[in-house]
Amino acid sequence: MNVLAYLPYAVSFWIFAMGCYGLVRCRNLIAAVLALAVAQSSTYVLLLSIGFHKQAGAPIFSPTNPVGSPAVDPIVQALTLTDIVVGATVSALILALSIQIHRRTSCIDPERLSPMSE
Amino acid sequence: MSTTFVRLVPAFSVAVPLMAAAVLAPFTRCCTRAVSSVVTTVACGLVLGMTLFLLFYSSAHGTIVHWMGGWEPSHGTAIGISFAVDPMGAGLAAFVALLVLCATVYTWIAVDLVGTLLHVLLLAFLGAMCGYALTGDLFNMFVWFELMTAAAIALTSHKIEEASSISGAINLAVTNSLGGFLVLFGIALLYGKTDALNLAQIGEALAKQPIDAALTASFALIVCGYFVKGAVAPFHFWLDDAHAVAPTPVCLLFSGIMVQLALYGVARIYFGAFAASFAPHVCAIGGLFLGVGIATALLGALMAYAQRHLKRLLAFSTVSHSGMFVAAIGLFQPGAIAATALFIAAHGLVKSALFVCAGTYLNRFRSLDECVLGGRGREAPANSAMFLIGGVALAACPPFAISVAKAAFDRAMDARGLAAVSLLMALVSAIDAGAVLRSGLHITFGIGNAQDTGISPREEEPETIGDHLESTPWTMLAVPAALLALALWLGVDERIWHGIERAGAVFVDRHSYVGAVLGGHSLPLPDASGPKQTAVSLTLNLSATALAIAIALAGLFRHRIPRQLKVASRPFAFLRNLHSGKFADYVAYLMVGVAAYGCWLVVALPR
Amino acid sequence: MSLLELVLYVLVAIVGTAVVLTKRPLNQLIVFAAFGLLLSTLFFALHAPDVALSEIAVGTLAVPTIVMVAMMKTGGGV
Amino acid sequence: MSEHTRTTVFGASAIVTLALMLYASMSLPAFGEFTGPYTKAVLAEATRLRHVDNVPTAINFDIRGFDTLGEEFIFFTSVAGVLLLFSAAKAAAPPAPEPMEIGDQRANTGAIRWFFAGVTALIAAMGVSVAAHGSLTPGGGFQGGAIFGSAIVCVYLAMGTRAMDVAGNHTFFTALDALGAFSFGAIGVATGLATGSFLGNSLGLGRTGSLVSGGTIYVINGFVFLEIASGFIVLLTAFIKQMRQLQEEQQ
Repeated sequence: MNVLAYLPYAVSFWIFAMGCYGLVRCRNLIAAVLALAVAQSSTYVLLLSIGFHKQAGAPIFSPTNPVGSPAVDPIVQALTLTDIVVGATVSALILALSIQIHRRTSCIDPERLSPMSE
Repeated sequence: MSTTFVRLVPAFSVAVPLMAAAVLAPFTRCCTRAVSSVVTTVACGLVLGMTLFLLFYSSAHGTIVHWMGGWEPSHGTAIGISFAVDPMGAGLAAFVALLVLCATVYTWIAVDLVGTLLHVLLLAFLGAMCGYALTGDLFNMFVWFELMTAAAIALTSHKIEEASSISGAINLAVTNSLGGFLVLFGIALLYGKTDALNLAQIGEALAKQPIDAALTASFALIVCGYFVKGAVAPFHFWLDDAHAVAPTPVCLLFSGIMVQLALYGVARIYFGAFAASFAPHVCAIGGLFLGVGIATALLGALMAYAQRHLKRLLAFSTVSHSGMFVAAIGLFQPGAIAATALFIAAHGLVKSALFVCAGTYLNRFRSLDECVLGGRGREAPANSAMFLIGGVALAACPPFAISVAKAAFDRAMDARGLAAVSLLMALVSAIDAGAVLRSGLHITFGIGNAQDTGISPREEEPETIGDHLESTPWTMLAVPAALLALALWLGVDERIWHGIERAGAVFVDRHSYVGAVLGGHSLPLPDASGPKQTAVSLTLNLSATALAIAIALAGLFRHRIPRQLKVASRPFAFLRNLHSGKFADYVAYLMVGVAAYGCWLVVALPR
Repeated sequence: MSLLELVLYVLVAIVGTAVVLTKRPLNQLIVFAAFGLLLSTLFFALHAPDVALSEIAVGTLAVPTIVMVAMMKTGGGV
Repeated sequence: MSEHTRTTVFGASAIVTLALMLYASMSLPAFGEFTGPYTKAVLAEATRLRHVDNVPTAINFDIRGFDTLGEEFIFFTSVAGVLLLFSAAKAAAPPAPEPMEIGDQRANTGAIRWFFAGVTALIAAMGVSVAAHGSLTPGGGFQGGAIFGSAIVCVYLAMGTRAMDVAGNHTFFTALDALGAFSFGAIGVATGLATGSFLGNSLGLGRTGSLVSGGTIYVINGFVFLEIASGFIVLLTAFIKQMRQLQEEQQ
């Protein structure tokens, strides 16, 4: 079995695990946003890697790439586009939350912030 | 009415609230509270009307299918996005609209709206939940799921005066985002195996393939991802942090329906797609669901009993009910699905009523702490009475609908030879309701010693603008009264259970689903009817109620209980330490959960 | 798999790890922007120019900007 | 849980998860071998039925346009959420002093101002172009909107915060953002009533390869551009204003 043929999937899973590791170890909410964004990029990589096809072009036709010529899967690309928007919005929301936390407590270390636990 | 128009109604019931949200958004500064409330209430009412219409129409004429953009399947391949509305989906959407309507009525007087932004977010939340309940496309489901998450994050952080509030929102954001990634991983793997996103299409493709590891992993990832939002152990940790800080109407929606929608998603995806491959191995999957369901139910009930912050207490009770739902879904059998559906509706009504009552305490007496409130409930007698009635209803006391659902659940368990699970779940219900009744009795009559947890009581800001309320406004009494009355009606009216049983039979039938979506022919609903309450389940429910009252009294008079019997309190410390409120811990638990679920499924299913 | 793709995948894995392991916030942000740029190169190589454009606009322009603002606001190492 | 225990627990379970997922991915089609009926059907139908060269655009705004409706409202919701967070903070904080022209000394020289103004215009023009050619070349309303919206950062660099108050007027751009999102939904409802299917493509499709091709795809593309561009402007100005508040507090 050609190991390289499965490398893209492995890379995607690896990035996801590293993103989660960043969340587990982070001492700064902004680092957590970046770690979450890294974890999210793993989904883009996985989707696009699954839809890729050798010997095919982009799913955008033009006189040099006429209609009907082989193309990689356009659906995963559309899904990834949606996913990128989701990622950006969640980042913006958590950053706004971090700014508010900092305003209240002058601290953005998640270790020292916990909802009053009873 | 023409069929074309009927087929458009599902899409409209998603578009209307979203458009209403967009209409309100620009007028944050200049729109008065009254105008904003009227627009939101009217939009919710419209959606409720449309979804109720869908419920009755699909019950009478079978599944309603609409292809967005007119992209019908070509040569048997689904191209566009389909909405496939069966009675179960339509009923759930109607229930969503009802609860959002209640939440909106609550915001008429209470809760700072921050201009109109709170209503904007509520409407977006409503649109997302409707889309999620009605869609027949795996990725479309994910999109609405993410819209729910985005709205939920913003709604939770509404009360930002306290750092703890934002921290609850961040825990929600991080864990639910990770859950979303897991779902997307699952979708990607499934897409790689089948090249399809339509549920019916995926099912058809899977029917032609053997089970392999990618398929199993995809199922495991989707289940884990949805269980994050569904608050199933060990993914549930965000829930109580979020509930402790969210405004009351938002708590009502989280506990009443959002958590349950995630579980509905798992069942929908299983029966729409995976059942084609996994049906012969349903016991292996059911074992997992039953195991985590029981664990979640016990954990939630014990944690609920250990709380004295009312919203946290109710949140943990939701966790424990989530466990019961998962255990019931794990039977993968029409009767159990119908029982779960009624259970979800009944629990949602009762739990929402309890949350509104708790919100009234907060607004009247500036506290959600059982000890601080002790005895003050007498000043708000109607509210306290409803809180206690809600507690009794939660214990599956007949004739409230939870008892009917529980009876059906017991029958389904009994048919599989799992009567012991019924007993266990009755115990869980009793502990849950015991916790609610304990606080209710203490608040109303001031009897007994409240839990001595060594934490100084905290004063909280009431949600109303300005000062706390001198008397309870009628909307805050009407909402829980209506909800409890509905819960009673669902239990009393014979036709309800009859209809739900038929809806359950349609829900689990993959072939009729495929026929409706890809073949374009909807079958009318089958006829089904079982006995409602048996003597055994009646006894079980009544004894659960009695046990709940006993547990409540035991909690109140624990200083009189002999020391030897107090061993039960030992596990609490350990469990409490697990709920640390730090998302880093929660991410670690999440990974443990994914590994455990994945191992179980990979080992139990053929490779 | 062509050599270009292989190299890009390996780089993405390495730089992704680097983002998480970088300690100083500002450095981390720079590595993150580089990661975005690398990802969009990979997407171009995978014949997904639409996605690559989005990733450039969002991953190296919009998100790093608001992260930078948030860093200045919270004094996170700037 | 101590940090050490947490890392250990996480590491062990992450290794198990990674191993499981790698094992699972072995039964996926090998990299570069993927093909299937859905892909083929979409590639064939998009150009034949919709006269659009850029297939992902056709999928985003037509074939799976309903996903994009949800996506636009995710964006819209989070803009509303960020505004909610920041505006509630404003109510809680003491009233800010009259905004001053501060921290922009570096940008005050004319040459630099003109330079940044030029860059702003260039980026904005690029955004519009990327969006306008969405049905022909890579890009579309979303990418163009994000690029266009990001140009507001250059306005800030060039003219300072005062100019940005005008350029990034919240009420105006929030209204545009909402208008874009609303119109997407309204198009869905209107085409639904006209053609019998929600988001049905009913306008003239145009000639494949021409700028205005694809019927409603082009209209939706425009509204998405409007929404994303103004949404990004609102987001970025909201964040930059927060930064300015910090500077004021420091003074």
